Amino acid sequence: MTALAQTPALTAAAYKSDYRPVWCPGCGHYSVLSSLTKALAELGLQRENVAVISGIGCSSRIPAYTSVYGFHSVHGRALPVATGLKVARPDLTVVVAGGDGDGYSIGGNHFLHACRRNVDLTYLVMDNQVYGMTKGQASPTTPADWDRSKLTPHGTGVSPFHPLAVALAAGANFIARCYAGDPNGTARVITEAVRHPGFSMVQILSQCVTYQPSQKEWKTTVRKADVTTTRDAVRAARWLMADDGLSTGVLYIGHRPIYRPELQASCSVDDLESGFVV
Amino acid sequence: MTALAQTPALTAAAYKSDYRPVWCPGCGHYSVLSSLTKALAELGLQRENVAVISGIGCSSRIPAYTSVYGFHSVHGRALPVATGLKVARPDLTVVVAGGDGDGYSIGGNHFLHACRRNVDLTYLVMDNQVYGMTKGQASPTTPADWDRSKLTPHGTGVSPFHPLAVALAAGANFIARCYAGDPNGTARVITEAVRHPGFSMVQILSQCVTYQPSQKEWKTTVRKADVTTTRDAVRAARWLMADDGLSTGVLYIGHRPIYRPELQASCSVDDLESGFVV
Amino acid sequence: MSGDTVSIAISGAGGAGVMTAAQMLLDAAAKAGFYGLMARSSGPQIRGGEVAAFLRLGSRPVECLDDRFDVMVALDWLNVERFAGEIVLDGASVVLCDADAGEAPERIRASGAQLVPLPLQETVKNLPGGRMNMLGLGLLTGLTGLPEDVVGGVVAKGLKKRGQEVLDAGLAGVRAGMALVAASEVPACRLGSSPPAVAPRWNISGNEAAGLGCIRGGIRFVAAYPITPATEILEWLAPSLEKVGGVLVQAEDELASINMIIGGSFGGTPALTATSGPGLALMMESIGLAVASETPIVVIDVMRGGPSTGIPTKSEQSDLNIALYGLHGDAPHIVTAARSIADCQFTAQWSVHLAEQLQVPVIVLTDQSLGQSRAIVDRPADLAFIGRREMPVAGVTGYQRYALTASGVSPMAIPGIPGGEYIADGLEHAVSGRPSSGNEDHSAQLDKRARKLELFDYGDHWADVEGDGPLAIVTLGSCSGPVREACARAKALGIATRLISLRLLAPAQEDRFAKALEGADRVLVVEQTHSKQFYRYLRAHYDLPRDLKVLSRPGPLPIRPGEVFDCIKAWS
Amino acid sequence: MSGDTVSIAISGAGGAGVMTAAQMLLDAAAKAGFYGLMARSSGPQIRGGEVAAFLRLGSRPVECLDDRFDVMVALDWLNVERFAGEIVLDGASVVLCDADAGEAPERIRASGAQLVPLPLQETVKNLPGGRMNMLGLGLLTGLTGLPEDVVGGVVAKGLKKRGQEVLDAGLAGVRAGMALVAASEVPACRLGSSPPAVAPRWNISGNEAAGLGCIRGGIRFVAAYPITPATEILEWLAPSLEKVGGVLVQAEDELASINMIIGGSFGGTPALTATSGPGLALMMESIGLAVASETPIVVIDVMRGGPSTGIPTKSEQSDLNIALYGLHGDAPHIVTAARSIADCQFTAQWSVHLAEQLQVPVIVLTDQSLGQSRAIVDRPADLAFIGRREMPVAGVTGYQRYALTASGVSPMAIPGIPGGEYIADGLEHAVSGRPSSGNEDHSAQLDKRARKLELFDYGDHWADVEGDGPLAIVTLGSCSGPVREACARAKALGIATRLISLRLLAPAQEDRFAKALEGADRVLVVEQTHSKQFYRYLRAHYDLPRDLKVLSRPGPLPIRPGEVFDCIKAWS
Ligand SMILES: Cc1ncc(C[n+]2csc(CCOP(=O)(O)OP(=O)(O)O)c2C)c(N)n1
Ligand SMILES: Cc1ncc(C[n+]2csc(CCOP(=O)(O)OP(=O)(O)O)c2C)c(N)n1
Ligand code: SF4
Ligand code: SF4
Ligand SMILES: [Mg+2]
Ligand SMILES: [Mg+2]
Repeated sequence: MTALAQTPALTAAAYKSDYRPVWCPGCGHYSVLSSLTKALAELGLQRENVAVISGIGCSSRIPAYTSVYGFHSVHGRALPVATGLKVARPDLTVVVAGGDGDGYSIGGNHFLHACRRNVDLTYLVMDNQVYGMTKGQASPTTPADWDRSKLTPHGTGVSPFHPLAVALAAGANFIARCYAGDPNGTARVITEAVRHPGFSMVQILSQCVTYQPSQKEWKTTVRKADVTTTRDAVRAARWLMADDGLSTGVLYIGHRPIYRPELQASCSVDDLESGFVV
Repeated sequence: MTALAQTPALTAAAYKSDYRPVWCPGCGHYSVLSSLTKALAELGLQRENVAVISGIGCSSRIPAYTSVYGFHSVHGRALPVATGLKVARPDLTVVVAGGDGDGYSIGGNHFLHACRRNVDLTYLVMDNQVYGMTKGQASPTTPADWDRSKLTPHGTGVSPFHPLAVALAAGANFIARCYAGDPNGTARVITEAVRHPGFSMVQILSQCVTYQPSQKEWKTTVRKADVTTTRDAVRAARWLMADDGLSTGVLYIGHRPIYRPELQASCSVDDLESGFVV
Repeated sequence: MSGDTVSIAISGAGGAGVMTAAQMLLDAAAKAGFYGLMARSSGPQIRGGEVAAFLRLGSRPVECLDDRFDVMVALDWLNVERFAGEIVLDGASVVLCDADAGEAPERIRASGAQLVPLPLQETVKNLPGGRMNMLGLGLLTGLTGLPEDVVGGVVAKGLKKRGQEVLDAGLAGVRAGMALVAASEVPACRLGSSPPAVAPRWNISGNEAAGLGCIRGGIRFVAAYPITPATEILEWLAPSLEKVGGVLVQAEDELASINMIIGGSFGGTPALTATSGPGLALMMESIGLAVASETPIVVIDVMRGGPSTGIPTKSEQSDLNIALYGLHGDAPHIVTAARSIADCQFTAQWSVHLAEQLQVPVIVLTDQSLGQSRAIVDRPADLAFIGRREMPVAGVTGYQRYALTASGVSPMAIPGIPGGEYIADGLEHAVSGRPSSGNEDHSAQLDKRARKLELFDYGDHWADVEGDGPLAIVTLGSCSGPVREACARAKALGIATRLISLRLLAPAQEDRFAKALEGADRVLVVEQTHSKQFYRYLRAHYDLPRDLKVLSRPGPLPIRPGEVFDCIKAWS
Repeated sequence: MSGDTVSIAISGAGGAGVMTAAQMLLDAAAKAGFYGLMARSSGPQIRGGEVAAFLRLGSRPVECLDDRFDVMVALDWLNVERFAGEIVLDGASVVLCDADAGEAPERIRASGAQLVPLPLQETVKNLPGGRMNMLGLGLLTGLTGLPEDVVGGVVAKGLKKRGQEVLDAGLAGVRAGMALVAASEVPACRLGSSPPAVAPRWNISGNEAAGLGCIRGGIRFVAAYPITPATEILEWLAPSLEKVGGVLVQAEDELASINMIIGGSFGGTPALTATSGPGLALMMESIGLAVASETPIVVIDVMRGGPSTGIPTKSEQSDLNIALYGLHGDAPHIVTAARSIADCQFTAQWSVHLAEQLQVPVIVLTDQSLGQSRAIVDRPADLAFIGRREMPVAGVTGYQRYALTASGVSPMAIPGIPGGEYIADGLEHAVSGRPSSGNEDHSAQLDKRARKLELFDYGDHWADVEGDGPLAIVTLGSCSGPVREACARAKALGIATRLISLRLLAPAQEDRFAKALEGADRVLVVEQTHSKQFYRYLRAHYDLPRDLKVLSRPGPLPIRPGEVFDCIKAWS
């Protein structure tokens, strides 16, 4: 890890495994994989010093398609697994990746507390506004009138979750939105997010061509945000409350302290015993 | 239930049970109990048509001290229990009550989704910025430098959770803060919250005299908010992001549709079988 | 052909329409008066990967797949080795494949099956708008001898929404397939004569049957979170509940769904959730709340391969342990298991009845192989099981929610009943519901909660007991079909067995079990787990003869009738 | 006085300082060379309610409370009936109480104990700054004959932070108490002569001992969510870990804590969480993830009364089922149980060792009566158990995380090791870690995960086996103390027994158990559950003699040595 200069830089391709993804042809998650590996190359990280942690979902399959360390854990728990890893091993670069169902539905509590705790993690949410893996049910980001799931035959009737507004309110310090249709732009944002100390929230619009075919329209509707990155939370809040969910860019960078406990021994285990001696 | 006019109005005392609370003398939760029973009297509700649902914590003991229906469920799950009850029985008045630990820590995901789903519930969070029941650990709303728990001997090092800002970002439509030291004011807000259709979020500063004795100072520091209720979410967001957590009042009322599925049969069970006939 | 059934496998790329063809074949067989079963298997790709359909058709009800296949139709060879373990072929099997698709994979060739290459692609190319799967359906129509008009009717019904052109192409495909078979040397594989249909039959999946049983039992509130292979229960329930005045809420997670149904049931509405292993694990804390607060709920667990995320799309019975024992504290509850696709309805409906009657959570075990398979079955008899809760009357005085009754069941007040106001509690409590940590209250409530389950008369529904041979085969759930068939084969050889298939797993029925076992000197336990969970459970609760064997294997491959039969034969 | 110990109960209002006095008495006894045990009980009030301390002091190690109390000191009568079941008095007991506090409650009077009213309030009133509890300490100093200077030293240490005035008042109170006893007719209740202390002794609670064992075993990362009665483990660990270069993270819930430790352990740091029943229930899904992904973790479950929220402050052994069986799928893992306060250290340390060695989750069972009680014990011997994980070397090529080794244990790469990159997975997988739903991979991995636990040599630590009588008493956890004492009493009567106290509950040790049972023709199972969970588990896995009895009772009252002894006697 210290001998960084001597180890040769790797290409993006070197961060990919040779497993064939289970994804449908045209799925946005392929691009996210490309963006992630590009970012890792750009960052010049050694494979053994990176870990990609995920939950369960089509999106959460991503670690297996990289050649770094990783954990494909259980549905909704990617953030705590990653938090434990990073706190115990602050020397590693830890990227968390998953879907909107994994992150905002079953994983919502960890999302709230990860924003708040501010451990140095980069969280990539591959948001397709649907549960792809279980064949197309509404997720928290699904529009209220989407009626293509038999579970919600008249639509959910519930306003969609606004992940970035919640992230901001919960205390996140780096807030960005990307689009899988722009893999280079996404790679740049991921690079910036990894470099940002503390928790970085990156929402990536990543189309589900199978269960949300209308997301193909994102090609024309998604655009760069008409603001530059702000460091003012109130301003970011105002902007996000009015946002339509389709503008991309790094929207907010804050300056709260990061959570990184020292792991320095100051005494031996034997010394602990003295407290018990009669 | 239809014979409302004939049934005599009840006093606040009639909504109290004769069990002695387990609470410490001086605990803010006593006042919340008073405010709740006052509000029920003001609303003129019949006991059998009200249910108070809670999780686990000192605050969550509150249902047993009322004389209405109630459920003292498990830690963190008051909101889903209440949601199920209200959706299945829209005729009832359902109040949810609990602590900051119960609601924002273990219950955080349900909090997010209750705000979003907008079922007609009134949620009273008796916030004392500590886990009282388990003898004084930091909760999400505990100040970052509070070092009186052995679990976090140097303080949590984590910025406190801002429940009302998160509620707003998550889509809550009625957002208020009260103080247990002002039981009449709190009763008025609870009354308004119950009358508000949809999910109402009421944070009640309720001192823990045992583990957060400095909260006795709330007597002098808590004050009415210097704004009137807004119906503009962007304005509410701006105000909340800058708020110090000590001003009280109904801060925001929105107008999102409530979630209340129809429970009207349109066919018999036998009719369902026709789909299977060869 | 094993006895009176024909077993057929169809495989191909996901886009090839394997499932559509298989479903149409099943429908056509049903229309023609036959019974049948259809299961499916697919590779890891979310869409567009390889897929296989397994059918077994016959003139008597079919409860499981056969040991082997009579016919395989390979629309292409895409990753067909993935199904090697599932598509068992032998020298008597026939494999119809495309003459232009290249050589058959090694495993297929090694099976000794008769390979019949036919010009499939070529034929399809020459049909305007032709599709492989319709051609395949035609091949199977020809082979099985199903009436062309019946198959045509099914195709017409299935494709009519897609316009006349598509429909015509489909029918042309079927005819072309039939013609290919007629022109070839393929040995026929005819279905016998179809039995007279006394009453209308149903085409139903285990998941749908479970949903129907629940609604029949009285369920009107469902909260759930999607999970494979339970989702179809929810997909059927959501629109169906709506029609009968109920509702399904899609919850944010399983912690929410289990607690929502506890709330709904507290409000007096019989309530249910359905899930699979990982979701069930998340629900355990709150199922305990339902035990302690005596709130009736029903939880269907459609088991899949474990542990952890395991194998979501494949079957196993390995959630038995968690269902029986997965609650903290002493938490008596009921566990039932459905033993066939049709029985999913019976067991679900009975379970709702038990939950409501005994104010207790009931965990209903089914599995992927029941839930996601379809069968043609006789319309089930109407059942009298309706959830009925004992309640106090309005205006009751001195009401005590957790009163110590002889039966252990205490009348349960429902919000809206004046005088019944009480606080349901997961803390230990006195009879009133008031929290108590006292020794007497704890013992009295523990006794009461155990007593109500012990004293209840579950009648004959606790198990299916068939035959009275000296060798008893004790099994559960989806293993019951293969075991029943093995017993029939044994009987044909003059070997007398008895089948004991448990529907009620907990509470244990010591006396009934002992009676069912009377005169049996040997026991064979059949289950689909790795660690012999069912056998261990039986040991813990029942007296078993020393002479005992266990046939236990994990998923994903199903237990086949032949395996069980071999065990019986070897032991006779 | 039962044998060589003295049993003392102190009760009073929460504010009266009962616990302070009791702790000082225990400390003083320890300083004077005695062993002892202290437990506590309190009513439902969060603060200021009634509270009772139970002490047992003696010249030999004490592992459990006695059947009855020699002395009760009632500082007042506040709700003392609440403790009726716990404070067992008889005609030989002495109750010191305040002459002005009114009549003793009925239950106390009915016990036949000798009531000794003394002018307690009056005496305190006449001492400037006097406090009831210091007076009580004085009474007990007088009664037990503990040296005044030793008690004075303990009081000085305890009160010195609070200023000279408070200290002086405290010492005056002690002297006044001694004087009251000296002036009264109270029969003395002296501790024998104190044994020579060969080595320094410890004053430690079970929760602290468990924490120490974990750190000694190598735990350096802890994530947890507070819950009674496990919180003290965390309270001791948080500052202690910090000193040895580790860290404790307070998580948002138990779902987070269990997954955080999985992440920490994946990173190579031995990791732990501690909880109680409701929290354990929430963790089950992810403990399954640790099984499937072969990630070592340790989960301590300090059991309390169940089901559901149950009785959080009281002891029971009823989480046995969930610990053994609460995972979905076939999920082999290890379950251990600590059999005394001191053994919490041994068992915790050994459990860390097993988890790391076998890359598996270990659930360690202790309970409220061990965790929240303090004992004076000999300093435990140093143990050689350190968590050591088999790892591949840096630069390894063709690394396969889940390789099929003979032992079932595969070298586990840790991030930072080049060439070891792999994806840990809860989906079933091939040896490489790549997801696979194939039959062969599933079977191979299930076999491997079972094999590594079955083949490991757990040595003699699996159980304590003492004696070789024909009556074997099989028990676990905190029941071991009372059973051991009952066996000693039986021996004194010439009745030979053997004690088998299991430390390793799962995997079952069939051969070792059979060997331990050799020559025993009767078995008495002793446990603290309502539904005989331990007995059922033993039946499921071990061959037991027909001649078998079960002594099983739920909490909150502890199993007393006398109850076990009565069973033994009645059966001999
Ligand atoms: C505890 C649990 N509940 C439910 C599931 C089923 N499940 C698997 S993935 C998934 C949703 C995935 O959606 P998302 O995270 O948005 O990912 P996508 O497939 O859309 O990329 C669900 C509900 C599960 N595996 N575990
Ligand atoms: C699953 C579970 N985890 C932990 C606990 C322990 N517990 C009980 S109450 C509580 C915190 C209560 O804090 P809060 O909700 O703020 O209520 P307060 O006591 O402060 O009013 C905790 C952690 C539990 N009962 N169940
Ligand atoms: S189902 Fe949707 S999210 Fe899943 S792989 Fe296919 S396109 Fe992608
Ligand atoms: S501990 Fe705190 S919150 Fe609990 S009852 Fe006492 S004062 Fe109230
Ligand atoms: Mg998604
Ligand atoms: Mg609190």
